[in-house]
Amino acid sequence: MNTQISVLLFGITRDLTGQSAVTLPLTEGARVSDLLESIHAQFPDLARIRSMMVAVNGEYAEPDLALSSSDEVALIPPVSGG
Amino acid sequence: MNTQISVLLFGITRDLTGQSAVTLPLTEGARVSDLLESIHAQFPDLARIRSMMVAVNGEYAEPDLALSSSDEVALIPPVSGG
Amino acid sequence: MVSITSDPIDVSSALTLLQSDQAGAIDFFLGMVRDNTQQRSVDHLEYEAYDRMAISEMRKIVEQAREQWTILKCVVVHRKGTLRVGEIAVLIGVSTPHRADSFDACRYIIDTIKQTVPIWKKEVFTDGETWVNAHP
Amino acid sequence: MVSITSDPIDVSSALTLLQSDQAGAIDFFLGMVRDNTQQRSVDHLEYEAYDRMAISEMRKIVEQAREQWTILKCVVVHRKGTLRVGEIAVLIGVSTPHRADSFDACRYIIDTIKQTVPIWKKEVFTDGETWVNAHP
Repeated sequence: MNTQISVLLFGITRDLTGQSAVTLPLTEGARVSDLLESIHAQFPDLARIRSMMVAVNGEYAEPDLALSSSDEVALIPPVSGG
Repeated sequence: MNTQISVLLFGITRDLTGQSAVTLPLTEGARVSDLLESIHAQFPDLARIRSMMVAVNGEYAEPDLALSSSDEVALIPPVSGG
Repeated sequence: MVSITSDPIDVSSALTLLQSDQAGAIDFFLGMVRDNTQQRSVDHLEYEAYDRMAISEMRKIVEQAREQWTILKCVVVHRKGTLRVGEIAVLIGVSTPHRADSFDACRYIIDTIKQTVPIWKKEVFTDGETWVNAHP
Repeated sequence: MVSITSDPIDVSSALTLLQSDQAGAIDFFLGMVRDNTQQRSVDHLEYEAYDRMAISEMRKIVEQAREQWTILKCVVVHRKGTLRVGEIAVLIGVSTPHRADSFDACRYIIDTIKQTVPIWKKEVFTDGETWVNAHP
């Protein structure tokens, strides 16, 4: 069964996509690395950003973390606060 | 010819002497070390203070600096500002 | 106390929050918007935050600081939105019994904020704009 | 700007003096009167200064800091007279283009003030009093 997952976009990722969130299909058992791959396929410009991180439910996530459609997922491009 | 020199006292030196300045005789060619010696003779309690410094005209002075009666001299007990 | 605000940051209110009868030292760090970066003239900055996560990451940093130094009170306020030259972008305030701890903790907090907290700064120049650290 | 005052020290006025369009960082150190020292309960402090020399020594320290770090503006204010618990005894503020300089310069200035500036602090306890560092 295919579900969907929504991904929040900030900063340069929002500017490059023109959207503050994108919705992507989520296959059963998909991991963070799979999600990044399908985002890069849909928005090749994002693949050019060095050291992109992913947050799941407000915490930095490792590439092998499994996702569920109820997760709050965000792309975290290099931060520059302060 | 003997003249006099006035010495400003602060903090613990003022408390121990009960005065904010003392006047001492100044012999021709007297140096900072001579002045300290005569102060200690007059106020033996002051000799108990570790690392007493002397300022002449608002600058820390070496023991061998020669004094003149027009100098502004001050005893500088260990500082504790900040 | 950790917060993100769209309003100007007020140092006096932060000082009130840091007061403690046991405090012998307070260190404040203010990150300011300056008028140039790498010789380019800055018109203004745009700060954007993933608020929920930024708050939680800043709280973690304060906890890490509390494990390393004796801290009485700590205030972290980060601004977001449009900031003009001369405005305060971030304030870190730390009160401690002894002064070395206040400097060390304050410095640790700002250094770590710049590495891990999901807040992004866009420099808007008179002739273009850049997302700092991220522009491809 | 270096000064000695009998009035309460105001952080907001100091901030105004430190403002500069080139400033990316401001560090403030506040030395506070705390309610105890070595387990003895402090009622109040008495600060006394050799004003003329204290100002000149503080100016030297600021000059030494300016030789070591890139400083835009610097404020040093030391209080004298009777201070109650929670009051500010000394304020050091430094604005710099980059943050490391603001911390390093501020810390150098307070550390050196404590070593060389002719200002004396008497701690008045509920059961006695001591000139700090100097009591025989």
